[in-house]
Amino acid sequence: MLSFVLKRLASAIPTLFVIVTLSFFLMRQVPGGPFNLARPLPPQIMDNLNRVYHLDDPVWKQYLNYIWNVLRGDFGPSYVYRDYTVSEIILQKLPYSLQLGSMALLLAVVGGILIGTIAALRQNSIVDVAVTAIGNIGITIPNFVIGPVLALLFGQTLHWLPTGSWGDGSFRYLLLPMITLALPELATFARLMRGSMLEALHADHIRTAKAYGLPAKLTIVAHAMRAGTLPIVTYLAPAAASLLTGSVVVEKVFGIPGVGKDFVEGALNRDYTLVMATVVLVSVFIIIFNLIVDLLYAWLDPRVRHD
Amino acid sequence: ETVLNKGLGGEPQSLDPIHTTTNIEQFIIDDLYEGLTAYDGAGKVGPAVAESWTVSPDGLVYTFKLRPSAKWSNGDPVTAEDFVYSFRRNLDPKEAAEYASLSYPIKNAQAINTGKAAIDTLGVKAIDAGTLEITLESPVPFFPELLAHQSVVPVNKANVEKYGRDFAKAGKLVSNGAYTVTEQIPGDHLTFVKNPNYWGAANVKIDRVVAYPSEDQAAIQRRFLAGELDLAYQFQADQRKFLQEKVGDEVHVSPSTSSEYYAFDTRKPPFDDIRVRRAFAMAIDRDFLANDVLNGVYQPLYSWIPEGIANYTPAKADFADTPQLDREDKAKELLKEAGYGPGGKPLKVEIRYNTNENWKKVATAIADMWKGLGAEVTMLNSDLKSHYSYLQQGNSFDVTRAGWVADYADPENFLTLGVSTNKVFNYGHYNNPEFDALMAKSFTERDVAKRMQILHDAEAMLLRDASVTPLLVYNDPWLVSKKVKGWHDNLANHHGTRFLTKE
Amino acid sequence: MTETSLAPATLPRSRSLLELAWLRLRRNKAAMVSLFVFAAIVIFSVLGPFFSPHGYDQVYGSYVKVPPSLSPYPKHATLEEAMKRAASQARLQVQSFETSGTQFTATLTSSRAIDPRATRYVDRIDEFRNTKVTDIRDDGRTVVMQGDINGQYFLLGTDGNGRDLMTRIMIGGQVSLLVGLLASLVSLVIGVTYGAVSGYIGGRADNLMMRFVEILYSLPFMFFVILLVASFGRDFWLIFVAIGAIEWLDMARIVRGQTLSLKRRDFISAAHALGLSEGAVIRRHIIPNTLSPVLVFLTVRIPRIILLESFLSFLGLGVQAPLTSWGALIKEGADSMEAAPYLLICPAIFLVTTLFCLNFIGDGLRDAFDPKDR
Amino acid sequence: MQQTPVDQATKDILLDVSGLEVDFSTPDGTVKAVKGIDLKVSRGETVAIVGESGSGKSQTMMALMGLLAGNGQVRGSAKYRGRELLGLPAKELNKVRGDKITMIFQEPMTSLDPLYKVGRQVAEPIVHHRGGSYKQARKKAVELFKLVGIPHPERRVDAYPHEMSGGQRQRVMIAMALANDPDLLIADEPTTALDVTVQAQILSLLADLRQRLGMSIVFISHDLNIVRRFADRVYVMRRGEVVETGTTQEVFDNPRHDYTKMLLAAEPSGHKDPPRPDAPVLLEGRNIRVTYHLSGSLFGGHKAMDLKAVDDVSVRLQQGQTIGIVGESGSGKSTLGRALLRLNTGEGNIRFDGRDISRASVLEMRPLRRALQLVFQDPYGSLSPRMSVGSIITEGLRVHEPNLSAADRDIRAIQALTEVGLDPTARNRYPHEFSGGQRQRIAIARAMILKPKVVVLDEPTSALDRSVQKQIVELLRELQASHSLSYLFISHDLSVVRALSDYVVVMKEGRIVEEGPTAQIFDAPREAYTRTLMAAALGKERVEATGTA
Ligand SMILES: Nc1ncnc2c1ncn2[C@@H]1O[C@H](COP(=O)(O)OP(=O)(O)OP(=O)(O)O)[C@@H](O)[C@H]1O
Ligand SMILES: Nc1ncnc2c1ncn2[C@@H]1O[C@H](COP(=O)(O)OP(=O)(O)OP(=O)(O)O)[C@@H](O)[C@H]1O
Ligand SMILES: [Mg+2]
Ligand SMILES: [Mg+2]
Repeated sequence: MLSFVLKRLASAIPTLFVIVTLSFFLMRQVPGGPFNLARPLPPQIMDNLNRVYHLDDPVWKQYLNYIWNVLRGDFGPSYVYRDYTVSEIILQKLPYSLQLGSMALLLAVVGGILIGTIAALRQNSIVDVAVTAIGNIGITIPNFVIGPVLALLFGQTLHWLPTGSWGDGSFRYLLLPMITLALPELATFARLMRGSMLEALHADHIRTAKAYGLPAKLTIVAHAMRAGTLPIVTYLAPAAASLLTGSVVVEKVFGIPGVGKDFVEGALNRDYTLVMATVVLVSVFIIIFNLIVDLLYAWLDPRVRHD
Repeated sequence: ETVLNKGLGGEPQSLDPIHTTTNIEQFIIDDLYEGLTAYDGAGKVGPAVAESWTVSPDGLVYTFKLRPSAKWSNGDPVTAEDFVYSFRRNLDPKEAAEYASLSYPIKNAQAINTGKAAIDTLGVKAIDAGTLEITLESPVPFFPELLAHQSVVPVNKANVEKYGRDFAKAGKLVSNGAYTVTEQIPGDHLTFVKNPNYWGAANVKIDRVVAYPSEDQAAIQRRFLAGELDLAYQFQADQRKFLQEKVGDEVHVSPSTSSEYYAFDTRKPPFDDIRVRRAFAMAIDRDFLANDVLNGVYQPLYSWIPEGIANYTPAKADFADTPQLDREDKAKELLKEAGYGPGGKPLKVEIRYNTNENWKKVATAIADMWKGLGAEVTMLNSDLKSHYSYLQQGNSFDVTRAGWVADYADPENFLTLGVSTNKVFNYGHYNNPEFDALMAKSFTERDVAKRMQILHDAEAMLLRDASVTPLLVYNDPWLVSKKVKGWHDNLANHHGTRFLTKE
Repeated sequence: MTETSLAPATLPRSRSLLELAWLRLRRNKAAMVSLFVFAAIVIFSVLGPFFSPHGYDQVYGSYVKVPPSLSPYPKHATLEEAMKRAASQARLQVQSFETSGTQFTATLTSSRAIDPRATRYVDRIDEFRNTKVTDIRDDGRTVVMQGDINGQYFLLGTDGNGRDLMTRIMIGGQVSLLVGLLASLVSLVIGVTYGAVSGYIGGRADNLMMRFVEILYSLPFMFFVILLVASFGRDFWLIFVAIGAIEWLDMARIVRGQTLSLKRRDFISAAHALGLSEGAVIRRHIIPNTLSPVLVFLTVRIPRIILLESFLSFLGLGVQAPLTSWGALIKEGADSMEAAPYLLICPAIFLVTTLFCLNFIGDGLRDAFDPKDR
Repeated sequence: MQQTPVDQATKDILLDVSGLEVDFSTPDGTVKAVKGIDLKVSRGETVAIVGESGSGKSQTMMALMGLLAGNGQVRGSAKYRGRELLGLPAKELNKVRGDKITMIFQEPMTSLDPLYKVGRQVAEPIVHHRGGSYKQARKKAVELFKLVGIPHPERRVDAYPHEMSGGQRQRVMIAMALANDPDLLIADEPTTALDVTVQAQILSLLADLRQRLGMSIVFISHDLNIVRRFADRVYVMRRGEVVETGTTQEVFDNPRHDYTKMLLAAEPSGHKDPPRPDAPVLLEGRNIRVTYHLSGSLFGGHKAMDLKAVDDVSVRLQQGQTIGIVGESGSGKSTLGRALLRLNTGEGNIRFDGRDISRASVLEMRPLRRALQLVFQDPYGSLSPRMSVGSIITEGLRVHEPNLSAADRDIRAIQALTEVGLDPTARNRYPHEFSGGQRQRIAIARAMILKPKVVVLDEPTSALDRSVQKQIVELLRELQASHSLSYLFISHDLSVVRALSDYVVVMKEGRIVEEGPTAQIFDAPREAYTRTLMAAALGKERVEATGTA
């Protein structure tokens, strides 16, 4: 197993390299640069900026420079947030995203699995329909609606919770953003779980467990749910990566100082270095979570281990 | 301790004055720094670090007397040397300051900034610790206004040299304004506390400012309504009525020195024909845009330069007072003359705008109005960078949306957009030698009234030729809690916290 | 039960798998009702605009953001105000204004003689039409005008530009349904095929193929879209390219995971033993057995895709105004959810209902393709 | 091992089934699987249920255990110690199931959870019903594994089901059923995948338990020899009804119903002549080796090792020949069969029809597949769960006779189903809706519909009653005679092997211990292992001889 992990980690290096290279050139093909502001800059000043940031070099040279700097751990300065390097920005914001994201992930996974299981066990009953309905609403109503509605209701109207900001990072502040962030994924997990649970519950070995008088709980948890979570596990990697790297909408609606915003704003601002850093961040998350998921999958399903 | 919670309306991009470009940073700079001149609570420019100044008769040499009590937040006095350093830094090509061009009127500034002259040739000199002398290339009547700009406030030399690029970070920054920054969590908040060394500290009533950068206008609004913010910049344009019903006079909208306009590409048909441009400009019902489509945060604009600039009366478009229906008739006639419309050449027009709900609504409404002229109108949106880089590279288009916010309150700042040599801002490539001549003349005219008349004529010419057609003027929307006193709506949109109090 | 030697003709037909699934689906009430409702929404969106009295891009200057109403606009109370507006455009004063039924009579005055063509100012606004001068007095300084009140229905109200929301929802529905269904179909086909092939081949190929997925996951999507716009213009079909390019990734991972366990099962060996080609094994044995999560995931993704479309239009891809989509309408509605909640609620109801239908259909299909589920 | 018949009236009745009916709804109408049967089991008694494949034996048991499939419905009554089981809520039922009543499923292959180690699965009911920790239960599992004759029990408790041979899995099920010393053991074909020696061992184990604990057994079997030796009373079922019942002696000695008579008479008989010596060698495997890598446990435990499932085995199959492969469970028979058809990662040299296919690519193998067919030991697992039986059977035709129209394919499917004794109306049903024996016949039909040249038959008749078995055997013979097919016949049922094959290979621990013409192996075995095997089988035959006398 260790060798498998090492092999995968080794293969991550070329993967990352390809990602960085493709992203770099993709980015430079896009019209507009970091200094094309709504308030246009006079050409002389534009020249100064391009010179200072080496944007007047040929792209291949910029690329080599970039790679060389990255190899030394320097991701460069941000073109927009002029006081910071992108490493500073990411390192400063990531912990917030990670904290909120991991809470949301936990909620989504645990909640999704529970709800999906309950729905499957009560297939076609009122409970099932209700769960499906809630799930559907969680998926269909976009977070840019859910978030404001929650904030309006619990913050502005009822004054139970703050309408935004990280505050002191206590649960009161995180509850609404966490729910908003988790809801679509929770619903997705729940729907996936319901489907795979239904299938798992029909397996013959569940019949065996029943024949041996194992209590429903044990049968469901140990035998059906283990098989039932398999599709969820695969979806876990992208879900985790996206939750942990935050969401621009949730961050904006609730004023969370996370990195999620940088993905969108970085791109809109053509903040090349920041975008590259976010790309690397996402790929690292994706690669690590895919690895974890593959390990988890093999752990859950011994039949795939010999691959 | 009095704490003011403030919604900035966006994330500041830098606390280093020479790298700030937007009014979001301006709000911060107003609290942290103080230039030679500054805006007061009512938006008027007056003495600040400079107690007083004199101008040489030829209008080229300004001598500033610095306030002896002006101090940095570390207690050091603010000296003329600091200003020399800061001006030079702003113009140093290696710094690539975005607003360096604003200081180009200073002697040798442009040459320095373009690397053609040594930095110490700059026309800024410290006569002694308390006296600063600035020499200009040519007279600039609005020079004191320029000096109140956010890009020319002083920075502390020792501080900058010690920390380099990091100097403007919370905890490190040494500033000379009413406040110092003690904490910055990007994306969450900035904390300013009162600077005890500020010369006017005695009059500063608010001890601490927590500024939230939230850029989501709906979120700002919610936070304000929930009582989490005392002061918030920008709410959604079309929510004005709704908010007024809710919080009444806590809603403040006041006109700004800005212009929201459409530019026509004068280089190719159909808009190379002045008649077509005029027809299209006439057909726009600006009242409908302001009152119904955008619901109140914008006002209709018929002049190129908005109202409110001292000593200046804007020139109105000649059709401004004609009823809309008659304008449309006139427009149709003009088009017919130009050979377009029914029976003539077909009119296919594409409106470009950068993605934004408001611009979409405006474009939709205008498209509908132009359809009445028999034009086939399509719309095309792209993200802000794509939009502006497309225009700034001089690419061709039919009609495009653009906006202008004055850097300083002088008509010249608007009219420069129509100068033919201005390749970057003059999107429609308006080229009228007469206009250029008027503009050139305005720089040499020392008499204020005459100068304003020249500019007025230039504006009228610009409007007549309709290479651009103004649509709306933005009203700066603020939500100001009843608890906050001392608030004055003003054109310049400067609201230093030191002028406010909170109950 | 043995030793039957019936002639084929008297035997029940051998049904195809699809037929069998359809038989089971037909018994699923929720799915059938959903199918019906879904069809209704499709018909509403596709045929609706032909029957709507309003164009989707028709601006009614007098009715900006009017709330839904079952009675026609203009509302009685606003008429006089409207007349004053029209009169002031024509530089006239309103002396008196009366209505009776769908008719109005207005007396207008001015200090100079009134041009009878001033009726067009009245006709111009949306409230009135067929205005005629019926009497001229005071040397033409007073005129009496009569005309019809132009009653119009806006059942779901109008938007911020004064356009009929219902018609816009119809048009938006066409776009969203097309994008949602087609793009998810694209991602379904690519994702399922890719995932099944990757998992099935396994080993090195699988490793490479999955790394490729990781690469696509990580590329900055927004740049991809902006570049797409910049280099290929704004072709509607690019939406499918853009959405398809990312949406299949999750699907591929899910299918691959399922395939990894499936391929160890005996029936796959059996299929090999029969000499099925690899493609056929994947098509006939692997894919049908991954159907359950695939169908569920698909129904979960459709709303996401519909909303993604509105994000693409933010970047300049997607439908251009004045065309619209449900995603765009919801986004617009969300901006004024407090002031004009119906702008959000109405399109959202359509999207949610559609999704509900798709979900029940999806569940129904899942059950129908799961022979153990009866 | 002869049992004295027990007078049921004197014993208290443990299980009392009356008027039990089971219906299944299918798209083509209702299947009446059980049509009102009565059945009684007393304490300490062994009741055998024999009968036609598909007659409802398994479903009767499923019904009373509350385990019917979703489309099934039960009516009537089934009382355990006077308590009605039908309609009992799951909670109550669970107090009985797995503790007082345990069940060995007919298809052990699919009845185990593929995601858990078998030891853990055996331990689960122990912990649940008897309490204690998993550690203790695991110890008990090891003991039980030893008891049922699983080699290396210490290690095997940590194996996953897919790592075990068919017989091993069956024994896991048996171990599981015995774990809690039940009152009533329902054993549905418990020994089909076991070789005779192990079979004998298991049966004596059951007999012993019955003696010691007074356990009652419901024994469903097709193996009349075992039934005769083992059961006190017999029920004969056919088409969902009990057609005859009585003590073993009565039924066997004096069958009244025609079906029973036919069943008893239908012994596999005859023998096969070897092919002409100059018949071409069709399939030849030389030095076949198959190694499984058993990974060590993650946290210590045991080390990784290689298991030589097939170790240097060579076979030559001539045209028209039938080679019987016998040997203890887990000796590598199935693995060898698969290796010869290149369905696993075997090494060695394989020639088919004079062509070396040991390196042939998947693509090159494809056209040959038609000629090389396999009937899997686990028919259930080898049938695609989401395909209807009709499409399963005709799948091969799609590949190898692509020009056949759908209607023609359907006719072929009907033919094939009829040939194996299945009702062709069932084409639209799915594999899980069939009985064990029916599934086995579906698997046979799927292989034979292609008219292959070589067929590897892995326990093809283990779930078939004598009458159907006879039909299948006849079918195989007929096809062989008319098309001179070659068979590789893997079976534990020595009487069928004897009747069908002309050459026998005996395997043990992955190697061939003895091989030769059938008569020689059966009559004059040389190796000790073969002798014990034969002894067990012949012992049976001796009983048979005395029985029928
Ligand atoms: N889920 C189901 N749906 C429809 N028919 C079914 C289903 N399960 C079983 N049957 C039918 O019920 C009948 C009885 O099946 P059962 O499994 O009891 O047979 P059996 O006597 O155990 O046969 P065998 O000896 O082959 O195992 C068979 O004809 C089978 O096809
Ligand atoms: N995938 C696997 N991984 C590890 N071990 C395996 C695997 N498959 C089979 N084995 C082992 O290989 C040996 C041979 O298995 P095989 O199935 O060929 O036995 P068999 O002779 O067919 O037995 P039976 O008569 O019980 O079916 C057994 O010990 C089994 O446990
Ligand atoms: Mg059975
Ligand atoms: Mg075997």
